Amino acid sequence: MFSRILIANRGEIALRVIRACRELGIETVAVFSKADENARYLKYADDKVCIGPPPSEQSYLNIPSIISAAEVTDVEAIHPGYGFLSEASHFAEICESSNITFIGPSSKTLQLMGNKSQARKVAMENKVPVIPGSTSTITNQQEAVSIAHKIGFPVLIKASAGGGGRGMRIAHNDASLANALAMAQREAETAFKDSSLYIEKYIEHARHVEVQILADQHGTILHLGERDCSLQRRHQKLLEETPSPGITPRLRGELYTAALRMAKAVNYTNAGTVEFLVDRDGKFYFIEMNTRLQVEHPITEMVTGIDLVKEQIRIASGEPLKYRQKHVRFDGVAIECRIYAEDPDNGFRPHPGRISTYHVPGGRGVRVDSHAHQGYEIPPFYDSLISKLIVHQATRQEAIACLKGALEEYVIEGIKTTVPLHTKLLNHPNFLNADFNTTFVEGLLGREQ
Amino acid sequence: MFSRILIANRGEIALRVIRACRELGIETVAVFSKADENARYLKYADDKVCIGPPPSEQSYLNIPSIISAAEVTDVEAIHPGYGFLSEASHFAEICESSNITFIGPSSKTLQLMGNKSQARKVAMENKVPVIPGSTSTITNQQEAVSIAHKIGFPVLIKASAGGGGRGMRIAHNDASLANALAMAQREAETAFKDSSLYIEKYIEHARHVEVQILADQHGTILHLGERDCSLQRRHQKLLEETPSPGITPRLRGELYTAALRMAKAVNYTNAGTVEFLVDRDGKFYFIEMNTRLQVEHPITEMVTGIDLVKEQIRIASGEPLKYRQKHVRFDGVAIECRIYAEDPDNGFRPHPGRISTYHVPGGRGVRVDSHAHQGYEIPPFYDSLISKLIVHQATRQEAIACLKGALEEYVIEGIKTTVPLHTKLLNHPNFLNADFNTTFVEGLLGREQ
Amino acid sequence: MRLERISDLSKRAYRSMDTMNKIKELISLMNTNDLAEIEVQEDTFRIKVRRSNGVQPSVLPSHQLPGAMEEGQRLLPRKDNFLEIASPMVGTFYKAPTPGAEPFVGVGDMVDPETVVCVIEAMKIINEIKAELSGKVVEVLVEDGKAVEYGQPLFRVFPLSPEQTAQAQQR
Amino acid sequence: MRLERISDLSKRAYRSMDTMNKIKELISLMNTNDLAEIEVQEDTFRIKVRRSNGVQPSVLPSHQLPGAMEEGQRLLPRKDNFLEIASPMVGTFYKAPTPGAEPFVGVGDMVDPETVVCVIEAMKIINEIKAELSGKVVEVLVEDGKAVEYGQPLFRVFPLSPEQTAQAQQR
Repeated sequence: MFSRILIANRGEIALRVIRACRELGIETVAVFSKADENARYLKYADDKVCIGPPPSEQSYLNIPSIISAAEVTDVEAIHPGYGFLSEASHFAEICESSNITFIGPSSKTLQLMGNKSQARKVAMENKVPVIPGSTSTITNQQEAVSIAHKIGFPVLIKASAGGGGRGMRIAHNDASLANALAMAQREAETAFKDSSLYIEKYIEHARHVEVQILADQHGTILHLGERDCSLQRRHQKLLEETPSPGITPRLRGELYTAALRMAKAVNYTNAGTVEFLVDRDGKFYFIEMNTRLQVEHPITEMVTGIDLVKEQIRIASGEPLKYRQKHVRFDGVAIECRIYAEDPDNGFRPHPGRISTYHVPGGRGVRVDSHAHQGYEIPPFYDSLISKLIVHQATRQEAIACLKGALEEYVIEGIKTTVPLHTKLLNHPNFLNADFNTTFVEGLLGREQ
Repeated sequence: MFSRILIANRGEIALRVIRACRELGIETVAVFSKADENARYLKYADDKVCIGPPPSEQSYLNIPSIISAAEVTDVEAIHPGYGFLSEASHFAEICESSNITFIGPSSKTLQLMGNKSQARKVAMENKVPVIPGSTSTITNQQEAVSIAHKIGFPVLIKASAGGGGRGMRIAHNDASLANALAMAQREAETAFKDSSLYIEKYIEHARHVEVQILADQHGTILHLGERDCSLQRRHQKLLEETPSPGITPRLRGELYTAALRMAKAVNYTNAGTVEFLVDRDGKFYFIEMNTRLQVEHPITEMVTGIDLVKEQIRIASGEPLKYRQKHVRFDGVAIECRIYAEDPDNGFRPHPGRISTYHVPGGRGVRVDSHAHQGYEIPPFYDSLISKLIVHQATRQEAIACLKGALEEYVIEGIKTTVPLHTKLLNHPNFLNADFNTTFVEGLLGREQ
Repeated sequence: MRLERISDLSKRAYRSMDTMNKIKELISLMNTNDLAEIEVQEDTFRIKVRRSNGVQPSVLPSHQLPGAMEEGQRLLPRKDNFLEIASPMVGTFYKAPTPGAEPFVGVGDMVDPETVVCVIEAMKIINEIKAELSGKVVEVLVEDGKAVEYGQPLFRVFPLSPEQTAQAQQR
Repeated sequence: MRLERISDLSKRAYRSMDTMNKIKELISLMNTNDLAEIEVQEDTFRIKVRRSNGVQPSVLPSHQLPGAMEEGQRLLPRKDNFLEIASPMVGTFYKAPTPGAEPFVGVGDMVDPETVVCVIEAMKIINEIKAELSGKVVEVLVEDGKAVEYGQPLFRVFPLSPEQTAQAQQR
């Protein structure tokens, strides 16, 4: 086991990893940008290193700085959290060549699954259904039109290197297709410096259901159940729950099998997530594999009792998993609300500022993962996520009631947050009846305007 | 199931019951004294009724006022919490005659187990070991001396109606016995209006281990494991953990069997706790049965996943338990710290006042049951418990590390608390080695003075 | 806002309306500018105005112990020069001894400390509630048959001396 | 910011105002200057104005955005009239090009913007760090071979103009 780990991240996930290491008796080194230098969670790390100015490119994405910090603080491993460098294969490669363990899959796996059209090829080779569309990147508009006509409108144009909704466009006819291609290409070039695109059928009324994978370096690959992440806004998840309230036990089993097949095909190690779209008829399609810890990992922890961050660390250190698939139990229902510092009255623009009052809810079945506190100044440079409120109860009904109560008890003053939106979702009949898909939130917000 | 429940208690346990009811879809009525009228948790109840002035005798112990509040708010049941009227058989009797369900055992059971020497008789009749001593109350000093000589010094004098250490005295010889009898009698008369005493062998170097019982009205009686509550100060528990780190699996089984035998003998229903002393040789002795929810119930909830308050309510409404003994699983280790508003530098006197800053820890495996918040004024009239910090982890080592970290993250300013004492306990080698007994805390504090 | 003290005013200045207007202006300034204290001294003339409570209630709630009613003290503090008769118990309020009967008291009635003003039913027992003060009932605050809690105001009473009350009762 | 005294007001103009106007002026000053309290005493005339905001700063930490270093701006603000040369990267600080060699600079040495003051090893690469300012080194703040973080002060320098520095270097 490692004795000292560097955490190449910030905010709630940095604190999450610090806590896990503390429980395992592992020392932590927290890196931080100048914008985070007064963040309270830094004092819970054993050591801390300033790695650059506020912009991410010069700090949390600054590979030489982070590697250098790892070398001067003499750590054995780096936990990348999620976002930032967590899926950067070149970063993992540099770690590997510097004899620092990257806590995640190998750089080869990161590279393979990081390219969406390659990942799609892996799926097809392993009989995992994919969304009908181009088998490789599109070279010109004629090809796009011909594919669109073959698979039928509406179609979705995506960046090969994409993520977070960037470089993504829907087209309903030839005219909008031409426009969408141009827009997506420009966005992809800007965001990823890779303008290659692919095209696929746009699945309407779909749920987003993902399967958590955990695999050690000794050939054991397990799934830890699924998460339903259909409630999104601008391709960003707002509320996740497990188990998915909208799929049959049979479909659930098929998703698990498909996810395990994908993970085995690429000799996956560490924690990863296979994402699927599920349409109204219960047909499912592979979207992508996230080769890292997910923001919403706590709901899986709640129902399985397994600490995913600790398992990531154990696996990276070479330890075998201590249990097999049959030992993994799923108890009850867990739901997470991602609370963002955003202004719901202003197009959900990030609303950084100073938290003047902060009181978190508590009690049985309530977990809060948050680095915020009274007096905390939310820097304007990063993601606006300030808290994850997670509940775990025996039934979905109890979990929803618990979450509503916890949101009522939560006091966050001085900034605007998505709490009112979460409360609205939790009271909506479609949510209560588990009758929703990935367009539900935006439809709800659109109707109000 | 009930649709509306009155909570005849205050503070964290009132909030605990409100939350459980909210999750079950049951409306709550909170009663409060004038001293609590601004308490924040009251607004989470569906209705609230002021039942009297600050002194407990005129409010939380004021039976006519509480029953009247139950009648005017038209509730079907009363949850008594712990302390106050939770073990008052006459209160349960009045509830029964008023057609209001008392959420707890029957008034008959309360009366039987509330009398310590009667409870002792039940134990002996059911082959549950009791501490050698008088079989009934002592009538005169000669009798006390003769018993003391028979069982051997040191001996413990206890009030039949006792609790919380009142009316309790240790005697090491004839002279101190005479004095102890007089003192205990006076205390018992003052505290319980019942001066009857009994005498028993004082068990040295004992652990306090208690077994949680859950029994429905249909004959199902289960145990939910044990709790080690040896860390006490002035007979008040400070830190509890489950499983007990100081007993063998064989002894554990014997304690479960004995506790179940006691519960069956009195046709026990609802939640209850059978308390034992365990001496250095692994011999155990029945002390008493607590016929109510315990303060430390959350640690049992964490390892079993069972919500004790919800089960209490379901059982009282007549529902059968949905599982049997073999379905009850025990996962990992849970520890609770009871955080009191007390001044450690001043003999741990209650230190009421206004909380100027309040920040609770969070993350995986951390639960906080507390009614406190920033700006909360702790009234001087009641128990000084302000928070229960509970952790749940796979191993004792992880649980201790998690608890230490959570105590470090906990911010309570404006009042003095027992947090420093808890931190000291958690770092003590005797605690880490699970080598402690009921005199450990006082010995530790005594040595420092 | 509560003025705690306006002291050391010269008698001459005190009588002058001009000074009172100054004080009013000071208070108005305090309100519009959120001030805690103003102190002015000119020769023999000094004014000090201080706000009694400088804590923002929204950020820092509940900074005072709830004012506890002492046992037997059921008369709530004056509000607008009236006294209130508060309920000494939880129960159901009835304004008359039996349904349909004449109410014990109504608006305009004179009460003395021994006057029964209502009954409160608690645990099937009818408790007669006495006024415990002297004066004229100006408002009945609770509807017949409604639940009341401990300390809840039941009647608003204009206070009169026992003598005045007795005189009025005889009239 | 908290002003203890009002120095900007011309005393004559101030004296000519009547009392209420003075107070209004004071409040306006408090508002625009975010003051908590003003106290004025002139001969027999005294005014004291205090704001009601009673929130303790200790309760509310970290109310300012951390001062971000702009890109390329490595010179930390003056402390005691000195400038500091800050590390532009994370790595290991070496005062000399090779172990045992003469240090790049020492206390008393003159540096100009192009002077190499140390090297920082990061990811096995030796980075030469230039002073980027002119002056006289008064303190070396980091020991040879120690880890430094981004923004950490490395040298304290007494600032001199380029001309002064050049002169001193020639001497």
